[in-house]
Amino acid sequence: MKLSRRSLMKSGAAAALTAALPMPFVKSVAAADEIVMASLYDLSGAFQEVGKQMNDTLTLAVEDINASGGLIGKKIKVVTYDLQSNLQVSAQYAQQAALRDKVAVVHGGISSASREVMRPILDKYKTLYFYDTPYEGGVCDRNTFCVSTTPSQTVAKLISHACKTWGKKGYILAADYNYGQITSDWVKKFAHDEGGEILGTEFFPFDVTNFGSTLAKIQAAAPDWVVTVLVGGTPLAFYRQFAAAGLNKKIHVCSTTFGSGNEQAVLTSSESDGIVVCYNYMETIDNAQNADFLKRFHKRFGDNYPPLSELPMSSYQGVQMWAAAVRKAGSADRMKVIQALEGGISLEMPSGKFAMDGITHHCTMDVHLAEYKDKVPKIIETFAQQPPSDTAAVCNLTKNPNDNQQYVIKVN
Amino acid sequence: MKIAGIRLDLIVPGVCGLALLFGLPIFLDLFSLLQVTLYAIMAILALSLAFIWGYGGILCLGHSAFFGLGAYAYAIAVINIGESTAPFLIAILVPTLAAAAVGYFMFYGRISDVYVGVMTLTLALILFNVVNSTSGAQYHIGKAPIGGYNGLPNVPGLNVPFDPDNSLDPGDMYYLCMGLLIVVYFGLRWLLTTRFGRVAVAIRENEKRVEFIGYDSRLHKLATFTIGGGLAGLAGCLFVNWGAYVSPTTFSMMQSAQVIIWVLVGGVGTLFGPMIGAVALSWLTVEVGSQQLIDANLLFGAILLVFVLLVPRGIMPVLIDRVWGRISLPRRPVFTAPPVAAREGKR
Amino acid sequence: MSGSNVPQPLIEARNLTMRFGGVTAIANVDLSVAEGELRCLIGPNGAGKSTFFKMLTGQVMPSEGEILFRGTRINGFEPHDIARLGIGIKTQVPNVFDGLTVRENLWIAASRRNRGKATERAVARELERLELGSIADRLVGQLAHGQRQWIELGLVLLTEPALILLDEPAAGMTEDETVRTAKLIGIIKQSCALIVVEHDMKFIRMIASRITVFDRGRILVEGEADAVLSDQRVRDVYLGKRAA
Amino acid sequence: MAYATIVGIEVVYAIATLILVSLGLAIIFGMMRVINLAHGEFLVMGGYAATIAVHHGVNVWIAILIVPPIAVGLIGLVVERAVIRFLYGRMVETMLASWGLSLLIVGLLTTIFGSSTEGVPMPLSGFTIGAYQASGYNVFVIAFSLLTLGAVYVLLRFTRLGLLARGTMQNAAMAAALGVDTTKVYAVTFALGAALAGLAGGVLAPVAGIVPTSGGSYIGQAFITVLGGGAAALTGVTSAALLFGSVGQAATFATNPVFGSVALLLAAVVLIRILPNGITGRYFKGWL
Repeated sequence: MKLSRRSLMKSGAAAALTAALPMPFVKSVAAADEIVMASLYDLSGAFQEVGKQMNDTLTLAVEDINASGGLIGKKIKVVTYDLQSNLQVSAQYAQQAALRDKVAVVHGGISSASREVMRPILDKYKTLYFYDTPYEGGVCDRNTFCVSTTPSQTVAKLISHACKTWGKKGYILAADYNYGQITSDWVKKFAHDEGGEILGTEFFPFDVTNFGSTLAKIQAAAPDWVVTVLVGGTPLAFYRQFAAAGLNKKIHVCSTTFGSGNEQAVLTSSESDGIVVCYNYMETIDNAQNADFLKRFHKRFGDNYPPLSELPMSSYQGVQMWAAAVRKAGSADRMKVIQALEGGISLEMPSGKFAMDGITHHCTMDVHLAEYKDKVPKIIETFAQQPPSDTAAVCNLTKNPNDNQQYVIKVN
Repeated sequence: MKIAGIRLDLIVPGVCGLALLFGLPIFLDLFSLLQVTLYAIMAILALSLAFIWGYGGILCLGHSAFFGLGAYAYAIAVINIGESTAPFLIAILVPTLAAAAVGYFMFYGRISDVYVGVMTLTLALILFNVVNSTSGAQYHIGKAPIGGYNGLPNVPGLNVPFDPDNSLDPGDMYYLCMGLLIVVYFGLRWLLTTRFGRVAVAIRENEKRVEFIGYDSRLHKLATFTIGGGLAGLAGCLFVNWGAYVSPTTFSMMQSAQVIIWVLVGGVGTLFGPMIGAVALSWLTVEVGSQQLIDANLLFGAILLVFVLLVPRGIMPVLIDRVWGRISLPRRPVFTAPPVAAREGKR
Repeated sequence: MSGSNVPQPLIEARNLTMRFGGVTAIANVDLSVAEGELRCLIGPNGAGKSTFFKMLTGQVMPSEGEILFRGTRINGFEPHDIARLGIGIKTQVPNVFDGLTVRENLWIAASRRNRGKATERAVARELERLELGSIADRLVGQLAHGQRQWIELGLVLLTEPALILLDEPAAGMTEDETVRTAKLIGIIKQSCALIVVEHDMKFIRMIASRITVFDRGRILVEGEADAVLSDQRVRDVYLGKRAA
Repeated sequence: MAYATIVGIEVVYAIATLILVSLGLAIIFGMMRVINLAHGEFLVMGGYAATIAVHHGVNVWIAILIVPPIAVGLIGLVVERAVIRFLYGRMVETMLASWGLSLLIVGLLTTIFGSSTEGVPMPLSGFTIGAYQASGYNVFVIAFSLLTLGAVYVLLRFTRLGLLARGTMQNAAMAAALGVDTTKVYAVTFALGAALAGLAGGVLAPVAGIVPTSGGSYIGQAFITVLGGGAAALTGVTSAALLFGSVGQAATFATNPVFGSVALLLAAVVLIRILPNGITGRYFKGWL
């Protein structure tokens, strides 16, 4: 005992000594025949599951490109850092990718918070940035490309469906942060556009597990439908308690987030049946690209992989969009790639036609309205080529190329 | 530690500090310099807790409260004012006043040690909860939205005092943070040689006796706690300048836990050790994220456990023992709380 | 109030009562000690001596009655205020700074009344008086019980009090140490008043003085040592039991 | 009226869960003066135990009421032997060590289960009060919390084990002198506390989603309830839960869950300031 204790103490001290030594010099990781890309997702912590999926689809995209001869004659090399759902670490890795690894492009950031931490750093050190997560909209920055959906693309269809099919009275439950706040403003606007009204809005911190008081308030308000804009571990507890109180038989539910945390896998089908969602991507999309993609993906990552949502697909499509721009520009140089993207690029992707909007640096794409049945989203309706009209209302990078901020878009 | 009449304990860190301050910018690339700047900031944060916990004997489980207050105070002030001289001072003043108020509430209420820990933890939890739920547009102070979970991105950095057009570049920031670290370290060293500092340490050893001698232990604890709070606020202010953002995670339990781990690993009752702990473990956090083998929580949990059980004195005292041997045995840090029974004998 | 032949007593307790919940630890005690006096308090365990000390030093608030120090009412004062007025206490279990050296311990106490070099001089004087010079740089926590007792005494003396409360100063000491402590008390007595709680009768005879006997929270007898120690009531409640 | 009933049920439910969640921590703190900051993770492990059992086809009731306390109780025993026993009497170090343990368990759970949300199906359906639907399971949780409280009281008050435990905690040296194997008593008491935490995790599994980090949302409240309650485990927890639960829920209904939790925390700060030794440090002295 004594011996092991002493040796442990020694090794502990030794570890600390090595740790305290100044960092070794590391030169840029790029070799001449390589283009380096950074994957900066949260692979641990709160966003771990979705981060891993996004990193996997990114890996698949890069491997496919490399297998088919690479990009402008070079192989893509990926450096992967785990943001640990920690903003300070996000900032450090953004600095590392830009300054030490000197990467051609950074893909990553899941929460809006980590994006807003990394975006200024990547601007400052002139490193191209792709943000692949659905978000509240409004980012206007020539160095940044947002390749997933914003509320005007998906939430508009969702709320319009709710008002038309279920009734005019809605109730909002949202996560208490930027995305939840702004999205619920959009929900209100879209409901009003359809002649509906919102009877109540509640915001929740991420760790709330008891929805008892909320259920009582919802019942007192008696809406036709509830829309959930919840993230984290919270949604599961809500759907479960909502069903346990028997409310899912009386009040319809639609969601801007359901499924991206694989909630349907844990809930029973009686708890999740009837929930309506609207996304750019879900595995049930029926087209040749998607069938091929799923085949390759499962071959690479196994058949037991949980169903992919819009987020990992955005990573995949984002890499493909960037690669197409590099091909078009004939170079991975930042400004050339930006100009290529601004010139407009359109791809056939698993989610359908996927096109870069050069004015806003956002994408025009198909969105699909679906209802969960037996844990699978059954597509009800597809809306082709939805433009990012929310961001377009405030952002014009062709006119104002030096604009650099996230607008809070005035709703109403 | 005197050899041939020379105060090695002052000269060694002094020379090291100056060498780092002026040497590193020559040898390091921009990225490494940014990292070292961050480590210097974290070392200041570690010193603030090392002082109140290691020397004052006050267990502050919610130290992130003051770190976060400094960070938010700077961000909100600078967004409203624009020129950064006043915001810098406000960022130190706000957490100092907060620490003074909380300290008055606790120490003049004669709340026992463990409950002081609970109180500070609760304070940090309240701040975290409140700030975390202010994402709505209705929550703003002047021009600055508080931002809830996302916090405030794009916070303007420091400028040369009273010259708003002349903002500090990463090199300047490095000199500022490293310089302040050296000042804080030697400042605390000096403070501990004064009567106030010695009485603060004596309170850690035996509060009752200090009272019997005729010193007001409440006042001394309050002052110790306030100084620590202010320094944590300074670190928070610098942190915002480093990352140009502030978020509620600056108030989080994890942030408090980190500081405690740094101090514990480095050595409670030393100043140098916690700085080493802060640098080593911050570096380790980044290294962990470059590989996907070990979960960060797993690693830090294991480190904390191992140190509490096997190296409760921390690295620094153990190292000093090895280097200087038994002759110049430094004071053993009194970290061990007396048994419960003895504590509850107090009124 | 017999025996008080000085116009104003140094410290005076009037009708002092202390209750904890339903238990009365001290009941209507009147006691006064003159400037420069040496008073012994004796009584069986639980007689209320320690509670009495706690009230004098501000550690507990009396339920009733008042304590006057040189005519100032001090109930409700904080312990450090009382210490500053000039009351020092050496507790039964040594209350010292275990993690600091002997010299540092004394420095803390000395700097209450001194500044700069004067502090160092006061520490040096005290080290000499207590004959602790050889162990001045040892950690107090590593010293023997008797040495720690003297260091505590040193801490009290350095604050230059007008009244010192000693709670069983000879407890746990060897014969030699006891004799030395008694001598020390003799020296201290020249500069200030003392109240000594002690069980060791030999020790009390060594420092022979006026004695107050506590029993079940009340004063049983008060008088000169010889008279009190031969009093039958005292033998009954206290010495009798102890002798057996 | 029906709405008032629903609100009433929710307030009582909040108090009951607070009791259930804090009870294990209270036993460990009240009887052993050990503050176990890994308590939240013990709860989460209970939740995972229930989840695994359900996945393996175990009856839901057995999975949430029997499996978790046994599993977590055994884990508690191991933790006591491996870590806690070295730190008795050193409150601060125990706190830090158990904090390390809590991070370690979160890391282990993440490594094993990933961070996707797990859960157990709800075994009871809702019922109707007037025009309102209420959750039947919430009513079950209320009843079950009371039952657990009663069972623990009986165990400590009337059984030999309880007597030995109380005696040892009061005066370990004396108990040892009387021939009690105090090491065993400490270990069993800690395991009992852990088992109660596991039970709480199991009972709440159908209500709340389980992720490795969800312990954090329980520990704060449990910690404050126990310290607010003071040394007497059962009376303390019950009285503090009554106070904090009603304050928190009242504020939640009046505003939103965030200010609910802030109100709860503020109530705790004020309480500790007024009664530094908790409620039972002043009232109900000598109760269990």
